[in-house]
Amino acid sequence: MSTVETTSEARPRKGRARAFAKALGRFLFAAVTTYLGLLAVTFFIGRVVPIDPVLAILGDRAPNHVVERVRQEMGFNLPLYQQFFIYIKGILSGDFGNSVLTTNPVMVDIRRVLPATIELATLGTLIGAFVGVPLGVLAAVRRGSIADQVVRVVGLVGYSVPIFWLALISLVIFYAQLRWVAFPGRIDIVFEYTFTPITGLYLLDSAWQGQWDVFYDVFRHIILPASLLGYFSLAYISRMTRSFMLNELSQEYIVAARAKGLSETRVIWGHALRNAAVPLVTVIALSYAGLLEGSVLTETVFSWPGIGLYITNSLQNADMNAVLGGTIVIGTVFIGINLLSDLLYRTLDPRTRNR
Amino acid sequence: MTAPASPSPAMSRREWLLSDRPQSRLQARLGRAYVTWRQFTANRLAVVGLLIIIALLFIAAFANLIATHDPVVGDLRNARLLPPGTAEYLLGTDDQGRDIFSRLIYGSRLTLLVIVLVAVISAPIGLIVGTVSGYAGGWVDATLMRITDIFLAFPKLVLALAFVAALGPGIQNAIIAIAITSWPPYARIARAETLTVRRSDYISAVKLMGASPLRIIVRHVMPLCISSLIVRVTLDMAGIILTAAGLGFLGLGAQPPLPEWGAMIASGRRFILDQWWVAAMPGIAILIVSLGFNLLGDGLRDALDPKEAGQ
Amino acid sequence: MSAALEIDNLSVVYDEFHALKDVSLAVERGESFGLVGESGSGKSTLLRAVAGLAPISSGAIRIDGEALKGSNRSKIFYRRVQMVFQDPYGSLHPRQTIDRLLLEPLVIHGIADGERRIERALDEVGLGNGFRFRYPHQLSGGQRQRVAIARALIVEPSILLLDEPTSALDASVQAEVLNLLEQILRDRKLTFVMVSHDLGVVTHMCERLAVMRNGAVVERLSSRELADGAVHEDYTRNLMIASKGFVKA
Amino acid sequence: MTTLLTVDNLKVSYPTRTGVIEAVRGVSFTLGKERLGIVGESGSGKSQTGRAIMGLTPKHGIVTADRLDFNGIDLLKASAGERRRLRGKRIAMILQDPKYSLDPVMTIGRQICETLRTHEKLGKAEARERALAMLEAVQIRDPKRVFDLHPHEVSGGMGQRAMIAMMLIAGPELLIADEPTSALDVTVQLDVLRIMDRLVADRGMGLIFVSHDLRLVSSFCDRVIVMYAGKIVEELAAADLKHAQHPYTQGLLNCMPEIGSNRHPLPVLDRKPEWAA
Amino acid sequence: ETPKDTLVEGFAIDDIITMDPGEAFELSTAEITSNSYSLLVRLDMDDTSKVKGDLADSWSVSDDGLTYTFKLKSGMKFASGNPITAEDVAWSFERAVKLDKSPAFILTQFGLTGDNVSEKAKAADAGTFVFTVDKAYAPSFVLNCLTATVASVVDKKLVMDHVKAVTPDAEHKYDNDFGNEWLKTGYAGSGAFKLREWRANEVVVLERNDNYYGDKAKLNRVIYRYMKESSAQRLALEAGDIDIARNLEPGDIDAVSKNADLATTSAPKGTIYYVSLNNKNENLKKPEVQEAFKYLVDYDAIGATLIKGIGEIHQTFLPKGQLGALDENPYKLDVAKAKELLAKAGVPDGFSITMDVRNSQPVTGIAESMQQTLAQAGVKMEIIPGDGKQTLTKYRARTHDMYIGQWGSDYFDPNSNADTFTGNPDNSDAGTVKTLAWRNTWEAPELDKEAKAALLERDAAKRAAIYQDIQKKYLANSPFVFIFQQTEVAGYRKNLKDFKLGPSFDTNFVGPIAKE
Ligand SMILES: Nc1ncnc2c1ncn2[C@@H]1O[C@H](COP(=O)(O)OP(=O)(O)OP(=O)(O)O)[C@@H](O)[C@H]1O
Ligand SMILES: Nc1ncnc2c1ncn2[C@@H]1O[C@H](COP(=O)(O)OP(=O)(O)OP(=O)(O)O)[C@@H](O)[C@H]1O
Ligand SMILES: [Mg+2]
Ligand SMILES: [Mg+2]
Repeated sequence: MSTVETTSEARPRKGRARAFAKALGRFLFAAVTTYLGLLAVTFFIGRVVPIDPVLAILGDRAPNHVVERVRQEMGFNLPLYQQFFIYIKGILSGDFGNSVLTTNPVMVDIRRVLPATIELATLGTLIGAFVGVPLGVLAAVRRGSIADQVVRVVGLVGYSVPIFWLALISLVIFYAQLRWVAFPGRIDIVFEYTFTPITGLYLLDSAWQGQWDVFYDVFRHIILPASLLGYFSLAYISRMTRSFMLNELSQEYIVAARAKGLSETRVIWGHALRNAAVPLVTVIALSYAGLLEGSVLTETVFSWPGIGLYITNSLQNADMNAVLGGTIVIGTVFIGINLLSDLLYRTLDPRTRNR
Repeated sequence: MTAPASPSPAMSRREWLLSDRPQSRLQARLGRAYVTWRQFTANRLAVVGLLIIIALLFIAAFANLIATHDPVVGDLRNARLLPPGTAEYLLGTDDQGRDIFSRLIYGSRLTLLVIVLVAVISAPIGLIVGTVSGYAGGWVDATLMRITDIFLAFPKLVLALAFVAALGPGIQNAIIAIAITSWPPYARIARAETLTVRRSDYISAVKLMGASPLRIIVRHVMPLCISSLIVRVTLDMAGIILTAAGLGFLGLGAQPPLPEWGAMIASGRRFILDQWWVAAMPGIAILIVSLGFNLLGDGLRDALDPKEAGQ
Repeated sequence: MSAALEIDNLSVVYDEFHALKDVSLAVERGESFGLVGESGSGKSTLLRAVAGLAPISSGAIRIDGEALKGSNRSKIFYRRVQMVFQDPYGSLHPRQTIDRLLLEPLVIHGIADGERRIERALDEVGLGNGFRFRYPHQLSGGQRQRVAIARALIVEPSILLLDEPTSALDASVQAEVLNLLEQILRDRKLTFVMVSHDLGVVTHMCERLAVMRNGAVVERLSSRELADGAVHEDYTRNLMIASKGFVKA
Repeated sequence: MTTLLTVDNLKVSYPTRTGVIEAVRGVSFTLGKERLGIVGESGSGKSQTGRAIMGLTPKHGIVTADRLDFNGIDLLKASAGERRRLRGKRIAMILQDPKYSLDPVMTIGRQICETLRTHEKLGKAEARERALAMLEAVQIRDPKRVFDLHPHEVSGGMGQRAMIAMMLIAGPELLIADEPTSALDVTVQLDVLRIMDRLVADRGMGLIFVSHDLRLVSSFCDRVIVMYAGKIVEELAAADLKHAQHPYTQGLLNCMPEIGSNRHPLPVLDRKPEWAA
Repeated sequence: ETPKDTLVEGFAIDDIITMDPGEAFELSTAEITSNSYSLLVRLDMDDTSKVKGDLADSWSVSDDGLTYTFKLKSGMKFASGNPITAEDVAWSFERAVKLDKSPAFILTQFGLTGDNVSEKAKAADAGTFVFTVDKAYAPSFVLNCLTATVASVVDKKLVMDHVKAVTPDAEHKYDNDFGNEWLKTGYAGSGAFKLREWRANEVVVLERNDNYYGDKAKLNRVIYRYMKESSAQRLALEAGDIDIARNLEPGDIDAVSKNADLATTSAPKGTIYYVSLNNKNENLKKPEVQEAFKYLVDYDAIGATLIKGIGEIHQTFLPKGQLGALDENPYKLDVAKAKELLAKAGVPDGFSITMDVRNSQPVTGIAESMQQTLAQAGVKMEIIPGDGKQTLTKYRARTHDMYIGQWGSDYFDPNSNADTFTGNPDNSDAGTVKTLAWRNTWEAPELDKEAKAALLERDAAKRAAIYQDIQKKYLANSPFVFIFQQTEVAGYRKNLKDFKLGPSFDTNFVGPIAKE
């Protein structure tokens, strides 16, 4: 009996590791160059901004000699490329400089505001995924039905509505009229003295410390903005889920699974969704990254002390250290999320493990 | 060949269009367009979208005839913040005593201006970068994609904000900023499409005819990318409208007294508790128009790009 | 007189994978030559290497005695050598009418009287003018393969490379296409290199053939020898047995 | 011979925007514990017939028949649940291309166990034992290793064997094989056919073997049905192939080039519209 | 609901950049500093043209008008527990002058420099502080300046514990930073409240100072919570999430005053809103055009709508409440008159012009309103919006045509406004004294001379008369169109007792406020 061995079975493990290392190297190189580009672009924008940065530091009423002195101290009189090098040097030694606006080192500020955004975006994505995926599956399975149309329209409206507008309207309804939710910020001022966050993710922290009254308060603050962001990621996720599911459901292996006598539930959730999950991971990661930036407008409306608000505030005040720091951090998170989704993709899809 | 190039009496126009043995280039092209059109119109929601867009075009074209008031000059003394339905003010007035309805009508021109210009600027850039990058491969690809990645690694809105901050607020600068931030995804799409067709036999076949790379890209690869690009651009229109409105909302977009919808929401925001209509009306206008584009894009995708449907 | 196509110790490497290992062949002018072997044995790669579509790592290719450099091919080369691909569904541009498809090579090479040539080419492959303005999706597999052949012939090449032109077709359609190819071969006195995994098809079309396995040629023989069972390699013998059909135990 | 399956006037149609596509237009046959081949060119409705029997016609397709009876069970009247319980347990189907018909993200072993555990109450370990035994039965040399492989890690021939194992593990009485070997190399093709041949003989199953290769089918099966445009144009015993009546069947038989035969040009089919009538 | 012992204010505190009284020059900081630091003298709330003692029990001015001697009250302590002595006062002056940050000029204009400050501002003994000025200024001017927060007294001992060593250079000639870095967020004062924490754009937390020598604060804590939007503040106020809303806009003020649980209070502030015309522009330079523009503002409509409750029409540069303020509003919207003037100026058909406007209310609304009224006279005005820093950058570079701005006095004395609106020693682009007159490329040497004279007029009534004269001339002929004077309004919950807004930004005291 002549059994044909295929090449892939015979491929040695060592080669696999080398290929992985190579891929990792390429990825890191890409990440580093992207980073540098990121820095250059932001730096350039920061220096072209038609705002006198010294004005941001001193205000309008400072006498002229003070203005000149500070300009020199800050190095704004140096040529652009020198300023850039000084900046890069700072970054490489882990120093993002001080924020003009808050006087703190930028890293300290970001450590404070980032968890707020992370908490918001994470909750939003969780809502989006836990509602969006089942909706997408439902729409795909009942393709063309009323349910499908409803999911589609819900999704399309999500794509079409201005987030800040919806935020305003829902704030009026749920806070001003119904008093269901709390506003503004992340936590009531009452807890300023009784609650010490550890990670900065207030929901986790309060639950961890067993402070359920705090947890409830935090929840009342976060639920509305998180639901709004959740709606937007839901729109995206359900739509993508639908199309991935339609694609998987038309595959032959689904016919095979049915031919085996599997129940429809098992075919859909055990096989089709399991396969659709592979690209879905990327979609969810992308939507997470999208929420991080989508929070810029939402955070403005909800006075949410996150990084979006921090960046917009800093930008308007020509606080370039803060803007650059914030952008680098968001860029890092973006790149990190990409890496993570790539890794997840690899673990979920056996086909990518070798080759 | 006896069949005439024009529809014979025995053959209805529809049959002529649907004929699977077209007699001329024109008939083939029209037939194809007709099939696409039928696929498109089979999607009722898409037709609704198309109607919305047509209405938008109509309104923008005849704004001066439709509007009942001057969009910029209001009656501060007598007509400030009147609720909808007040005599002669259909949708109420804003804090400058201007007719919101008329402002919305004129605002459609700005909306159109933004999306058309952004599309005209960013789609070709994305198409060229993407196809060249995908087809050339190697260091050209690496370089172009690096640049694309850099732009993609930015939170889009923050980047647009930064650009507007650098260029100064105003509608032209908002358009430039949005265009600068919207081409990278197009480049990605075009590149992905190019990569899938680059190794395909039909491109190999053209290469075997002796066609130059330029010719292959322009005549054979680009047309293939265009339909998914059109779909994507149409779907993006909504996003562009929203981004422009977002910039307007943050005060960095169109300048007063221009009746830009996002800026109208921003100025209405102050009255949201008592005079809800000032902010609500432009929000609804944005919602309707971007919904229109989304519906249209969805339908176009199903018609032009069946295999991409849903993505 | 040199051979129409000569291949010396040709190797092709894709990302460390040796798809072709030191393959040598010579095809005389006017000859029809066959390549058989199972899937993945490198048959297509060989043809693609000749056409400049595969990365050549070492070895030489000569057309009519003229050596080709690397993977770059000139316009003139493509007037001499043309290729028909394996998959009729993938080798025609999905957004172009047949007319446009056939016009393309004429425009590229600046050949005049396009109209006439297109009509003639379609005629030659047994498709009437009625097919001229159709899109590929409006054609059956056999018709598409005819279009692909017409496209290859329209620049009047002297060497035609055929990569399993019928493997995607039904048996009955295969017969039509094979007959067409035979007729063209006869009329135009072309040099043919044809790839197939079907020994029947290859012996039907070609005088000589080479058997490939894992990127290397394992045996060279004539159709006559094959029909007579004068085979040296076990692998070739296995192929022969398999093509006879199932034998009940 | 006991009749396993009776098909009477089976029709499958798909309403589309441009009109109704009639994929199968009144097919009738009966099957006992024997090997029945169905041949015909692409699009003639072979697969649709097989899928209709399995109950796997897509939702928008319409299946009608005067009778569709499996071992006394009226398939037309059976509920969706009943039909599902039949599938895999009593009627099984092997699909054409192992590359596409195995779930790419699930190991081969799990896919085989899944069939078993759907139909029998069985522990994990026991299911694994049975699956390994089945893999051995389809002549996989190192079942333990293959059990944990993903479909993309095995060759086409091995994938097809895994598919056979997966479909036969619950011991069906009727097996529908829809072009089980067309995607494989000629040499591997014979291996797989031999395995199927043995299993069918050992287990006494009924087999419907769908293929477009008339010569292959006739050498493998007892009886052959020839389909054209959704209809049966001829039904004959494999041994009588040389005496086929219908010009279509004759054409199919003759148009293949063969080693040693010298027919230039090859005979081609001259399709007559009345065949499809 | 806010806690019983805590006052929560919603307040746009985004202007705060430092808490060091020697450095801070922002409006919000002024309020915080005045509640947490003490001064020698403060404005007299009953008559804001006078001052009264804070740390100082009494003071006297020498006959030559150059030496001011302050006697401190006894037994006072800083929040840290350290005693308050004249030495602390002297060091606070020295510190402010040597730091030489934005507000330092308020002190240095009296002839103080880093070299002579230890002589000119010194402790005669533990309870006596002597301050020597370089000219015989009007005492009202000197004392008014000493009410500015830059003259706050810091706890020398405490600050000395936190000074950071720096290497002296040409810019900063001293070997330490006078605790500036620490004081940016730290606290070393003796006011009714202690500063516990400031988190930029988030919150300022004050706690009662139990060592305060005056009336102890009623509440334990005051929290200023950052909230920018008026509507958000109103929402939070209605919901009871804050006790006081500090930045309400007209519509919200109405709503708050109609709410049974809420009330409003207001006080005129020293901030003036004006539109200025840059004399670099050929058209705007013409006096007739300048006058015409004063007729092209719909003061009445603006007053009745856009600034209703938050401001009063005011057409002169000295705010009501300051010495010598002139309360005359002769201009009304009069398009015909304006057209006449434009015709006289040679531009009967109008012209096109731009106006830089920052993105905030009510200036945007006023700009839009002006855009409409100017259009009636044929002047096409384009609005160039920007955020505050952006428009300011342009304004300070003199690249604008028109600018709508606000001006709050640097210290509560008429000289502050008089100087900036009339002074312009060097009108070239390189000019270093960037007064508002300079920014609009406008010179008025006569008026400037008058203002300088007023500084040395020791009789307060005569001094007031000079300022009134300047304002009259200014009203008739200047490139500044004054529109209104700000009224600060706050909405609050009715369970608050004794909540009042002061006449200036550093007189909004929270110490007396109690909760029911
Ligand atoms: N672009 C490529 N990159 C990497 N490997 C390739 C590429 N093209 C072909 N190969 C590999 O080269 C080997 C030979 O491929 P080739 O297409 O020549 O086989 P073939 O004999 O034509 O097979 P078939 O009968 O299936 O067409 C295969 O193992 C294939 O995986
Ligand atoms: N879901 C469907 N919708 C519409 N028509 C369909 C559908 N599935 C199959 N058909 C049509 O049914 C006809 C018969 O298809 P079937 O798959 O049975 O052919 P086949 O004989 O198996 O061909 P092949 O040898 O190519 O597999 C074809 O014409 C096909 O176009
Ligand atoms: Mg091949
Ligand atoms: Mg089939």
